Amino acid sequence: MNIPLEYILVLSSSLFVIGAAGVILKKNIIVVLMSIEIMLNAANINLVAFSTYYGDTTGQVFALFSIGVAAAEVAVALAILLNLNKQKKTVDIDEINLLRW
Amino acid sequence: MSILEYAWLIPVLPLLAFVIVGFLGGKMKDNGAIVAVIGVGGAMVLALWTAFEVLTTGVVYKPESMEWVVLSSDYSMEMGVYIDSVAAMMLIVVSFIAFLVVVYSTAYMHDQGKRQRRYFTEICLFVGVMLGLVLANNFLQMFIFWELVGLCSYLLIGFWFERPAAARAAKKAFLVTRVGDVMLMIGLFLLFTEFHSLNYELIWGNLTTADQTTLAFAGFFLFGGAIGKSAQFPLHDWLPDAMEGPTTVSALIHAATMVNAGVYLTARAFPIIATSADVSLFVAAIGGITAFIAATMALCAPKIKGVLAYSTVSQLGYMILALGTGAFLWNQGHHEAGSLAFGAGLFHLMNHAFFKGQLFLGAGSVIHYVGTEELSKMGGLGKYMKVTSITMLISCISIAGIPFFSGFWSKDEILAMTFEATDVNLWFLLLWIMGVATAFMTAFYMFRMWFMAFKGEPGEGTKHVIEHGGHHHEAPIAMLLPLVILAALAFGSWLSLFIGDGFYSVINVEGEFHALSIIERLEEVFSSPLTWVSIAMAGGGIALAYYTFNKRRISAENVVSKGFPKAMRQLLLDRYKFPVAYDKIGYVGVYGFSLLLDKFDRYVIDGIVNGISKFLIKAGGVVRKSQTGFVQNYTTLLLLGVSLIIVLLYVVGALR
Amino acid sequence: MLENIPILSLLLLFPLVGALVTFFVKDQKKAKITALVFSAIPLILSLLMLTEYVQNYGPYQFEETYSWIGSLGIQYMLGVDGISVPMVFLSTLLVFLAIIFSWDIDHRTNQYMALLLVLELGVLGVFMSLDYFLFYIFWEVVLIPMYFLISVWGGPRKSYAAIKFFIYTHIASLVMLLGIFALYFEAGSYNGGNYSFSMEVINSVSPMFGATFQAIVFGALFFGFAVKMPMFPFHTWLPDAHVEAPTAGSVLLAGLLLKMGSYGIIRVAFPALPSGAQDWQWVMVVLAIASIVYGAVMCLAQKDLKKMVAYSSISHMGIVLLGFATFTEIGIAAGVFQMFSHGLITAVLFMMCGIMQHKAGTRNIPRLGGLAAKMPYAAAFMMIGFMASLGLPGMVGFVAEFSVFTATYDAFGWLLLIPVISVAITAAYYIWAMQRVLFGPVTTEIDTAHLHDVNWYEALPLAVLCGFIVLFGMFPQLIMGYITPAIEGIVTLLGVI
Amino acid sequence: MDYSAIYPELILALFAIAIPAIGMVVKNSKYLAAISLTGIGLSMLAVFLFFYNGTGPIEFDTGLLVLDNFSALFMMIFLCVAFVVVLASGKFIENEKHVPEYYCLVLLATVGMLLVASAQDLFVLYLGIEITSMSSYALVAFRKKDLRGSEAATKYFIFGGFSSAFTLFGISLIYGLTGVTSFTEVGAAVAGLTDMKEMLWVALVMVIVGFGFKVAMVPFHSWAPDVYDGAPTTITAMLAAGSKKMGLVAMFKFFLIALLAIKADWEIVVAVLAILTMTVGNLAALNQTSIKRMLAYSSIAQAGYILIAIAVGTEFALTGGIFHIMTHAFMKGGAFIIVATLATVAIGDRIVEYKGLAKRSAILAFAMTIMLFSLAGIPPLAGFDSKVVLFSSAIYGATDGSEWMIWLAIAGIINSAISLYYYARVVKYMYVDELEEGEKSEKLKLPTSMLAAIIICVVAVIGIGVWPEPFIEFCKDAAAAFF
Repeated sequence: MNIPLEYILVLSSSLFVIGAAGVILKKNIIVVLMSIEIMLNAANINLVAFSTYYGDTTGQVFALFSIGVAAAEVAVALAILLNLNKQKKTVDIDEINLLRW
Repeated sequence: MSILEYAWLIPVLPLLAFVIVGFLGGKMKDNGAIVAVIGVGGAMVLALWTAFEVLTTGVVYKPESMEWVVLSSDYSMEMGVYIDSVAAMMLIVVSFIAFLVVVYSTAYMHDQGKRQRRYFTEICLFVGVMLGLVLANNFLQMFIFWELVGLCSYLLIGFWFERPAAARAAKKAFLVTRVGDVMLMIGLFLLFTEFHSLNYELIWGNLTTADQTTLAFAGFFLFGGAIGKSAQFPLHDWLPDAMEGPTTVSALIHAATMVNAGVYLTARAFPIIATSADVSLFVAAIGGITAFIAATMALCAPKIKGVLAYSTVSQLGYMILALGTGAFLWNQGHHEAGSLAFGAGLFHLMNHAFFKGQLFLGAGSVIHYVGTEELSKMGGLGKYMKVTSITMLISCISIAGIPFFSGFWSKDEILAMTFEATDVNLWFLLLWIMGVATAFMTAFYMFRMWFMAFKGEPGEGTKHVIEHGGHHHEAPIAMLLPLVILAALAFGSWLSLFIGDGFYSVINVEGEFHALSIIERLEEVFSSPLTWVSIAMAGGGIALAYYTFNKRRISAENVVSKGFPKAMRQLLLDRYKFPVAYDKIGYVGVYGFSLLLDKFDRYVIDGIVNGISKFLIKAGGVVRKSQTGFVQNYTTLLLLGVSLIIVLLYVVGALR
Repeated sequence: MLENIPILSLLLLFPLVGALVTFFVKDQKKAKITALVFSAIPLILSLLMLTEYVQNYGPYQFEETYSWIGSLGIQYMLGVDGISVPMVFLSTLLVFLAIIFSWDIDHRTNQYMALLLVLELGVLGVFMSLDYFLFYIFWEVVLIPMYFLISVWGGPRKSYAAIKFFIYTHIASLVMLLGIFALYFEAGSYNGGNYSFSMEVINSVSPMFGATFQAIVFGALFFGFAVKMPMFPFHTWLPDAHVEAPTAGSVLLAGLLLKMGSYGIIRVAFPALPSGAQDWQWVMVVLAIASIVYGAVMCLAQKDLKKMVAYSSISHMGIVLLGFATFTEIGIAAGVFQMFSHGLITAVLFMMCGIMQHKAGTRNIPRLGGLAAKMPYAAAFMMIGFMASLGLPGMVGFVAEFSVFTATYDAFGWLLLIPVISVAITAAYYIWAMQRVLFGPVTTEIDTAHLHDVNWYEALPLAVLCGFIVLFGMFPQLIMGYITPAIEGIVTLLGVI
Repeated sequence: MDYSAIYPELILALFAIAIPAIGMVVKNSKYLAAISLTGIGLSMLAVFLFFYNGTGPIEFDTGLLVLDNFSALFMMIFLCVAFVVVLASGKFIENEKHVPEYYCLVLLATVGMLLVASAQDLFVLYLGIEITSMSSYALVAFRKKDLRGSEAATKYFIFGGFSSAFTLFGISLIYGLTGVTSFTEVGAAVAGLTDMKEMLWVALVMVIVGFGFKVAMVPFHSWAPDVYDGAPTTITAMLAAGSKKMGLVAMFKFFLIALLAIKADWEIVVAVLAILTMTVGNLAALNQTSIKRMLAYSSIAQAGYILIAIAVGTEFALTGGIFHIMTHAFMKGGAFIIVATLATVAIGDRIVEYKGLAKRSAILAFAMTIMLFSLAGIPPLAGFDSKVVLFSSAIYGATDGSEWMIWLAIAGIINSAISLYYYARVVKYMYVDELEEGEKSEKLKLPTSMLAAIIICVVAVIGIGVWPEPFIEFCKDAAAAFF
């Protein structure tokens, strides 16, 4: 069964926008982080879909790399968040504005 | 090897003295007076010799001029010597009077101590540059020295610089003449561009081929310089103020020499002025008006030097009137008459230099003795100052225009020529009437002065000196001798009419002139009714002064106590409000405008500059504050950015 | 004798080395002496150059060329002609005298002296470079020492004045740089892709540039130079900078830095963009006349002696520009001469302002008075300076001013009447200032009991300058002899004669 | 598979992995720094050998990684930055915990930059960027007890991730459009693209936004000052001089190779954003009280200048862009390291604390002055030369048919003039303002290693400024290799 490319593109675009909206709107940093992951995954969906479309593996390989990179990034990000949380006792994005102007 | 080849030394000697006195005078015992006398004396000897050479041979000495500055391939400025009879006459007058004044000064300025050095330095500089002015062979060179004599005048008027009045007078003299100088400069620019040279002969020789409008303007502007320097209406008001300087300075600079530079310039520009009837008439009119209004102001001047100053202005007016009339006559084709008027003007210049120089020096002697300048505080001085009073009387008679004194000859000739021009243009009738009225007033105010100073009851100042036994003797010989010599000339310079071919055959425009013997001239002069008119005026003036100020038959106080005469007197004392007008123009007009402009500069022009920087810094503050530190404010900018990009893409056309 | 010596490079080298050495001399006295020595050498070199220079030989002399940034066609190229020779002499002279005059500086002396020498380096570089890029670099080098001179040793509002000077003139230079680059590319395309910043190369093809291009680029260059000169209405940095600058700084600012602007016009803008110059002629004339009159009138209103002198500089630099804008040989030559004479005169005037500030403690004209009695020598110098500045014949300012006005009448006729008014106004503000400062009763506003006359280190530079003012006033040909032959080429290029 | 193409990366990566191991034994920061420097030095040697041998481009695998003049030059620049940063760090972090990890991360970040420099493929590029980014997040948060550092790191990873997502999405779309991932192939495919333009626009927007965040292009810049401010100063130096420039290199490759065919569509966008970037950066810097923030904004402005190179998009412009990246690395790196050095002697980052610095440490004040004036573009310093080349390329473009490009030059020039204000203000504090009674005025004792790093930068800035010829030639070669 073949899912038309357009459907997938709509899906990935929607995911991307949802993710972006999450980054812009959500107050919890963890959720923001998750939103970023959603955006990355939207791209990954694209890569896999195009890979299938073109029938070569480049996209899929790259998607794998990308997932790996995203995982590593989340690890680093969570470590930083943990550290922040230790000092500030908050995960509210609006409470971190020490650095400004 | 003629003496003429050393003519260039004439200004150099006083200038050398200037340098020596200036740098070393302080170390000398007499503060450099001797050096000054030697320098100026040497110049006088050379100048007289040179003048003699030129006048007797009738040769115009004009050596090759040297290039001073090469400005471009077709413009260059030159320096040279040009001695014709006019210059020779000026040399005599300037160098001779200068020498006498310097000698006089050694005594007169003796009490000034160390300051004498500055005095003699500046006097030497003045004599040098004044002689340089006379010797110039082109207008530029003349202008250079012209400005320098102005500088000397400025310095010497402000000799007692700690007196505010002197400082003010010096400023006024410089600035008012500067206005004239600007006009003179404009004239020079016109001539320079027209002829690419300012050489007298070159210009005179090419007048017919040049653009006549330019020439007319050039003549007008050149004469503008003379208006300033020779204190002509309406720039005359600096000269009375200039009396704040030492009296010797007034005698030398503001009576006998520098103020004549304007007349000399007009004489040099005579051919240019004569190309236009309008400009000629203008010159004559300025002369006539000046002569008249200055004489009126002299009528009630309270100070002895004031009277002499107004008188100087008035007499200079006569000279200018003569030159203007001459130019006009020349322009109308009456070459002989024009030439004669020209000669008469210069003749009056010479005569005036002698008698006015004498009068000033005499006034100096009086002031030296009595310690005040107020005429009302003098009186009865004749008894104590015999030499002074008699020599001054001679000069007064001369200036008043009594026959067989030099002043008579020149003034009469001027008036006669003015009247002659009436045939051509009726305006000259008015000028003639003004001239005659001036002659009357001249006689009156000169004798008013003389009577008030030397006759009658001793005044306050006189008493003071007598009682306190200051100096009962008259001035020292160094002061008296110049008085006597000048008085002799004030009487006798008319004899030059009969030396050789006579004054007019030497000093004129055309170069050839029919000479009159003494008898012929006497006949010609005294057969004219005009002569008798002027004699009557002179006599009337003297008589009126005699009855008013000596016999006191007429009470001057009563005459001016009320009504129109009182108002008139006040107006005259206020000098027709000219000083007020000058101040209004200067302080209110120009200075006020400058203050406004200062505001404009500060708040508008600089305001824009500072406004831009303030705006940028403010904008920077806004941009900075937009950096709130909230992450989601930053991410929201994403929307802004994306829409901006889309709009731009649309604008570029990619999305259309 | 000088054929084998790179005299121009040496002229640059000694101030540079001198600045470095002086900077590290901590002892005050020694720092001054070091600086003096290192400024004396260029002075001697420039005198040598004056004697060795062949006056009637048109092209550049003492030329030196080395490739510097070959890939962009930038050379280290020096040379002088009749326009730059007097300027080089003036620069070395004024820096030398300014160093003597600063003998009483006791605050961070070594830095002060080093900065003066750096300034000399920059100014000399500007006057000698024959490569537009090099020219620009030296042009900018000048800004930094002047910025520090004002902001460290300046008056009460020094920060404001220094930054204003710095940024204002920097903007102008950048705009000029734009213009220079446009020239570079345009000339390169006419030279068949042979891109070079050499003045000779660019000027050789300049008449071929398109008219619009010339007009636009001339505008950019002119803006750069007009700010520097400075011309109305871009002048406001100047009074501020002058008022706050230390005396030596003011002397060099007015004496040399302003000349860079006018020098740029004659060296860069005219030869490179002859038809652009003609398009802008009337703008130049109007700005020049506006500056002349505006500057003069502004002087009348000033109470601060130094500010008055600063505005007078605007007026006098306007005369330079007016001379240039006539496009006549006589006008341009006279303009160049005016640059030289104004350099000498204004140095005297600013030194006098410094003396007033130093001795009397104020430069406020109404508070001064009668100082001639207390300090006769200072009064004499001041009088000479003022008289020279108002264009008294026999002093150096006269010939230039007179010739510029002659050229103005020659070129523009009765328009002359406007700028010539300034002659009277100039006299008015100087004479009036003199009356109030020097004459009348001794002021009671300041403590005059301990008022001393000039010190030797003040008198010496003043005497030298006054000597030159009179010398060149009486014998202008000494300088005009260099200038006139160099002008012809420019005028020919402008295509007016 | 020619491994000689990736020797620099390999060497550096080996050292990066080795350092934590060595760190078990050697705890001293200085020794670890020395070891890292050795690694960087060796890596530089490898790059140098490439230049020395002159063998021409070496491809690792066709269309994947290449060592040519362009990438080698940028490797050299990035390695220099890393060298200077590590040199300065030896002292700067000596009292911190986790020292070995610090050096490991710095080296890893550099490896990422080298990869970006030599990347020939969209995906390699992405990976390189990510390696650098992740190392940088951790480095910014290096001081675990420092709340500002943690906050900066938080902001950094949010924006880093956000921008990565955009970039990746854009890349995926381009891949979808063309089916290829190598830059040159993408370029060819884009040129031949006839339909599906809309998707290309979306991809373009995504890429601009993604890289916009990376290089702090206005209006995607806001995170940069905060992060630069909060990070340890040596790391700020690396971010400003290194990783941001890495973003620009990526942009060069993306725009000038992959998207060159549709240049007419994006050049105005980039030009406007460039002007906006330099203007906002300079304006915001005018009123800063913190020198780190001021320099951060100045970095934004400088990025704006470099974007001119992309907007103009000629070989000449690229030469200027590369040259300015080179000089900016030294100027800005040097400036931040001076700030770091002063921090070790308790002079904080408020500008007022720099008052009278000339008295307390003549050399630092002088070095700072050189850096700042160079940033402002005062001749004869390096920043002037590179700006000149950059702006003149715009002028050349203008004389060569694209008149609008003159506005890039004009904007650049006006901005240079504005920037002078805030640079000069610091200089004024250091040199002009006198210390008053009671203020600290003793001479500063400065660590030698940091001074050495500063002197390298000063020498580079003055040297390049006075004798730019060889460097311009390098940049020219690089630009020639690029196209």
